[in-house]
Amino acid sequence: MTTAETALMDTPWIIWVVFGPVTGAIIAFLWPKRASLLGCFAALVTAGSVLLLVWHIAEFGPQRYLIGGWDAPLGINLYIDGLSATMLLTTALVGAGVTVYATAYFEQTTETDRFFWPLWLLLWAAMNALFLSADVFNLYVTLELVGLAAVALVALAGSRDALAGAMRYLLVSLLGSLTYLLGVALFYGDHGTLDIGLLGELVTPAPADWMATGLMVAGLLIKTALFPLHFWLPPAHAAAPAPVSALLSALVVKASFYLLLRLWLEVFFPGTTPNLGQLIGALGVLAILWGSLQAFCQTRLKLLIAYSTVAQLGYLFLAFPLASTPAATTAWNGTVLFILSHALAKTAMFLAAGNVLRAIGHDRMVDLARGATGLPLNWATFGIAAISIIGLPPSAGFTAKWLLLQASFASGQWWLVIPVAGGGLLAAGYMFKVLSLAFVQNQSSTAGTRIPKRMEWTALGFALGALAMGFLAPSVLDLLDRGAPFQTFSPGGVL
Amino acid sequence: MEAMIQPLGLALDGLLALTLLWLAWRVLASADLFKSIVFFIAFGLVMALIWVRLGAPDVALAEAAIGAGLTGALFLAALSRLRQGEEGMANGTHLRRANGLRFGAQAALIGLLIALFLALGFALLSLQNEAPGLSREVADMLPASGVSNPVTAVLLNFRAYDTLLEMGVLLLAVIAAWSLSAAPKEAVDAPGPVLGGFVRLLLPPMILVSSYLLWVGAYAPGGAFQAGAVLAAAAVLLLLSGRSPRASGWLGWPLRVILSLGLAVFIAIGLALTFAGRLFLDYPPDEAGNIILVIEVVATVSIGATLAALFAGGRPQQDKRE
Amino acid sequence: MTPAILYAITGIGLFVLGVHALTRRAHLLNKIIALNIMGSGIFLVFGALAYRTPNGVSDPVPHAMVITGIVVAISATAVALTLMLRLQSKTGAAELPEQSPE
Amino acid sequence: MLSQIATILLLLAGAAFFLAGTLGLLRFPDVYTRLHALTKADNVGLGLIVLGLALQAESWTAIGKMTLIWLLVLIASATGAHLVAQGALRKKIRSWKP
Repeated sequence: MTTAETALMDTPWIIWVVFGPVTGAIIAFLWPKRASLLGCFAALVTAGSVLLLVWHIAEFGPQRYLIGGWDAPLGINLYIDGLSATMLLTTALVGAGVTVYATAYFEQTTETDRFFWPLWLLLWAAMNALFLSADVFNLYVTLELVGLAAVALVALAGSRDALAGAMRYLLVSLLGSLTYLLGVALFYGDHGTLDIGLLGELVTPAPADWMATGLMVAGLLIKTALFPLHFWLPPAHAAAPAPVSALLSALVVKASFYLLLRLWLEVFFPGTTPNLGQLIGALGVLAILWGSLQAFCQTRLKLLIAYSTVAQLGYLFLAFPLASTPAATTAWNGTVLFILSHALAKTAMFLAAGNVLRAIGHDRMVDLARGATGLPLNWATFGIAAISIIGLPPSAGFTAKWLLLQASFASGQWWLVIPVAGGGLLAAGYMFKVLSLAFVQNQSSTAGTRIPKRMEWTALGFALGALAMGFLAPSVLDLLDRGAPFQTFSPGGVL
Repeated sequence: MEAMIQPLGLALDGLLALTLLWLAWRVLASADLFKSIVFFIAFGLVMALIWVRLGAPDVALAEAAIGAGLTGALFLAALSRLRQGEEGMANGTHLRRANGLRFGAQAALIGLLIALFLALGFALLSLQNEAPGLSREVADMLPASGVSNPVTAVLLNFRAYDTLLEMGVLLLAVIAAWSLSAAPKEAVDAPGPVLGGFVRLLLPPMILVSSYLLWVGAYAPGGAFQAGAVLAAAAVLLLLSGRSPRASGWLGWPLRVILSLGLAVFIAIGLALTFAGRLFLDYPPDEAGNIILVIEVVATVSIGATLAALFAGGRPQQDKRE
Repeated sequence: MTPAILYAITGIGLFVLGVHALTRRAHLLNKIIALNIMGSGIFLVFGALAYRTPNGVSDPVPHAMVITGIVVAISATAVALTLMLRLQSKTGAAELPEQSPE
Repeated sequence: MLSQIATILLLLAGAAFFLAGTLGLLRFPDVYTRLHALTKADNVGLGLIVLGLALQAESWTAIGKMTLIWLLVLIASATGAHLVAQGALRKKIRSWKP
């Protein structure tokens, strides 16, 4: 191989994926005037190293990296497999697009807007670090980094609702992280190790391990805003600036779900989890119902989309009751594909809502029509994204729901059909409500302020991406099979 | 003699534990905010004493300096700014009733929490009475770590990645605080002769103690975080005595460089090692001690500046000319 | 009842007290102090369980984790206090405004 | 053996002074007299404790560190008392009249 290829091969992309954005954030913090330019360059470097890393995984399978040269019990390992690679890819995809959108959104930067770039790059680095780390205490530090950066980004909007939403989000996020940390303390007290792999082998159904599992699941459910614990999500996601709302709904909430999935499959003792799985599955169904109902009776567009996130998050938990059945692999594949499709579609929707907000100054749905004629491209984007949220055929949302349905039939838990299909109908309900309000009443349309073309095209790009992902699903599932913990999941045995 | 000491020790531990719980209850239940902050500082000091009883002098130093001292100073500063804000408004209501949970929900919550406490207590009692944890692995690898203080070895060599991310958390906190608000103008009048003299008298020894803690961290309790906290305390004293460096040119990019220096140098060293073909943060055994010292020196300066900037409460005002 | 278990139970006592105060007190400063108390409780559980080593020299890894945790706690507290003051300057009260009923 | 007895006596004396200081804090009527009780009694108490521990210290540097701690506490409590008293005056708290 040529020197370039060897250089390409053995540079530790796994390190650049985390410390590329951190270096970018430091430089953007030091040189605020050029922050958006530096932000774009850092985003390019990060997305590039993510693509090279994912290509490397696709070629050579999972990779383990010992930081500092110390192996598991003492040192911290980074471990990347199909699941981490897919999450990294989703973050890079959504992150790159939102970066382009943000350069236009924060065009006339006030002094505080310049802080968007270091905060966003630190958030990206923290999420990449979370997807790669295989050490439970290190995951606590990355969770804190993600939480603090997300809160600061929400508060960037500066309005009364944004500050109140950010404060509530911060308190709930810290409560979740501390509950998770107490679980880590119990696991370390019992087994004397922090590495996910080693913990998975040592876990027994002893009371201390059972309590630690319960605490960690509770902490992560708080941070993933599953149904009864979702109260903090809508105000925070709705009041944040448009690119931040997209990042929160598409990525930040999924980061803590990824961690719950990783621990569920590799650490928590399979014997103790089936009844916990049933409970979480039931909460998922309730989330779909409650989120959709709430979304339906919202009067403001961004709040509607935020409650739609609460509903769609319910889908992610439907696979937990199937975890110990032979059809678990297809169920988990469906769940991860759902994360990818929801990320793309929800980003498109929030960016479209941001365009509307920027153009006509408000997002009250009642008189959206006045702005509709001025933004045809925008509402087309909203329509295409709605296809994936509802789960109509060509989109990736449909493929994900189809996999979930297949798994539920194969494992005999046919009752899952009702939430999966019903959720789609309810989603159709509130989506068509928005589209009807936007198009049908054609009062006098006052032309809103011009918004930069980039903002509309990136939103459209995400919507089309959600559709295209439907066709690319097989390659995503192939990437997912690279040593993912649920590859050949036989209950009890962990690959 | 030995038989007599052991129960006495347990009695002392019991007393300390009860004091801690009583202080915590007073902090959380007292109506006046100032009173709860003062109890919180006392809580932090008793906690530091307990860390000494648990054989963790490094953590006792960190708890006293950061947990009780600087966090207490942050709370007091926030309270005074809160009161200034409230004078500006007519309806300064301190003690609005606790959020109105109906009696049923309140009882349910307390019941749930008691059940959680009992379950956790049962889980703790089920743990073995003797567990080596990772103490043996650390002891075996200590000679290769370049320092002889095991805690510093874990913090800066075995689990250096944690400390790196934690420096990231500190920088993120400063960026978040600066994005949220500008530093409120301290309405502090000229410092009296006593405070002015006190500050002038104490600054040199504080800087001396800070560098001593930094140096001794390699082989005895101490280290970058404790030294940084003492440095931050010196800066807080400066801010309190009204002689804050507002006019000087320090508040532009030089301050930003100092704030991000610790993290930048740490990452630069890590990446340089990868270019040299080694794993990230994999110090060559013979230079491990020197590399750790370099990282600690830069980290101390950065941590001191960061904690002081967090005490100031916002981005420096003087940034106008930028 | 060794000192380790005694302090560990004190730690979870602090955690539970903190959770109760976090949910019950209305003023934001009380909530932030409650979060600090919860953090101290968890660190105490770490330190107490580390004291159970056979040779009496306690396990240094939890000590490093606790020092990291203390620094993370003060960073989160500083951001929370700045956010509280900004919220007070905007809404006039250092409390979370009533959320629109769902 | 003599040094151990001397240490125990000094420590007890020091503890007695701390007790006196706390008693003063509880019993005295207003903030100014309480400041007196605290700063005076506790500093002397600490001095006696440092002296008692110095007898057991294994090296001169340890003794040096302990005396440095004692001096710093002296200065800090004096400045603290001054600032509290100044604050109380600014809030126009009148001193207690019998």
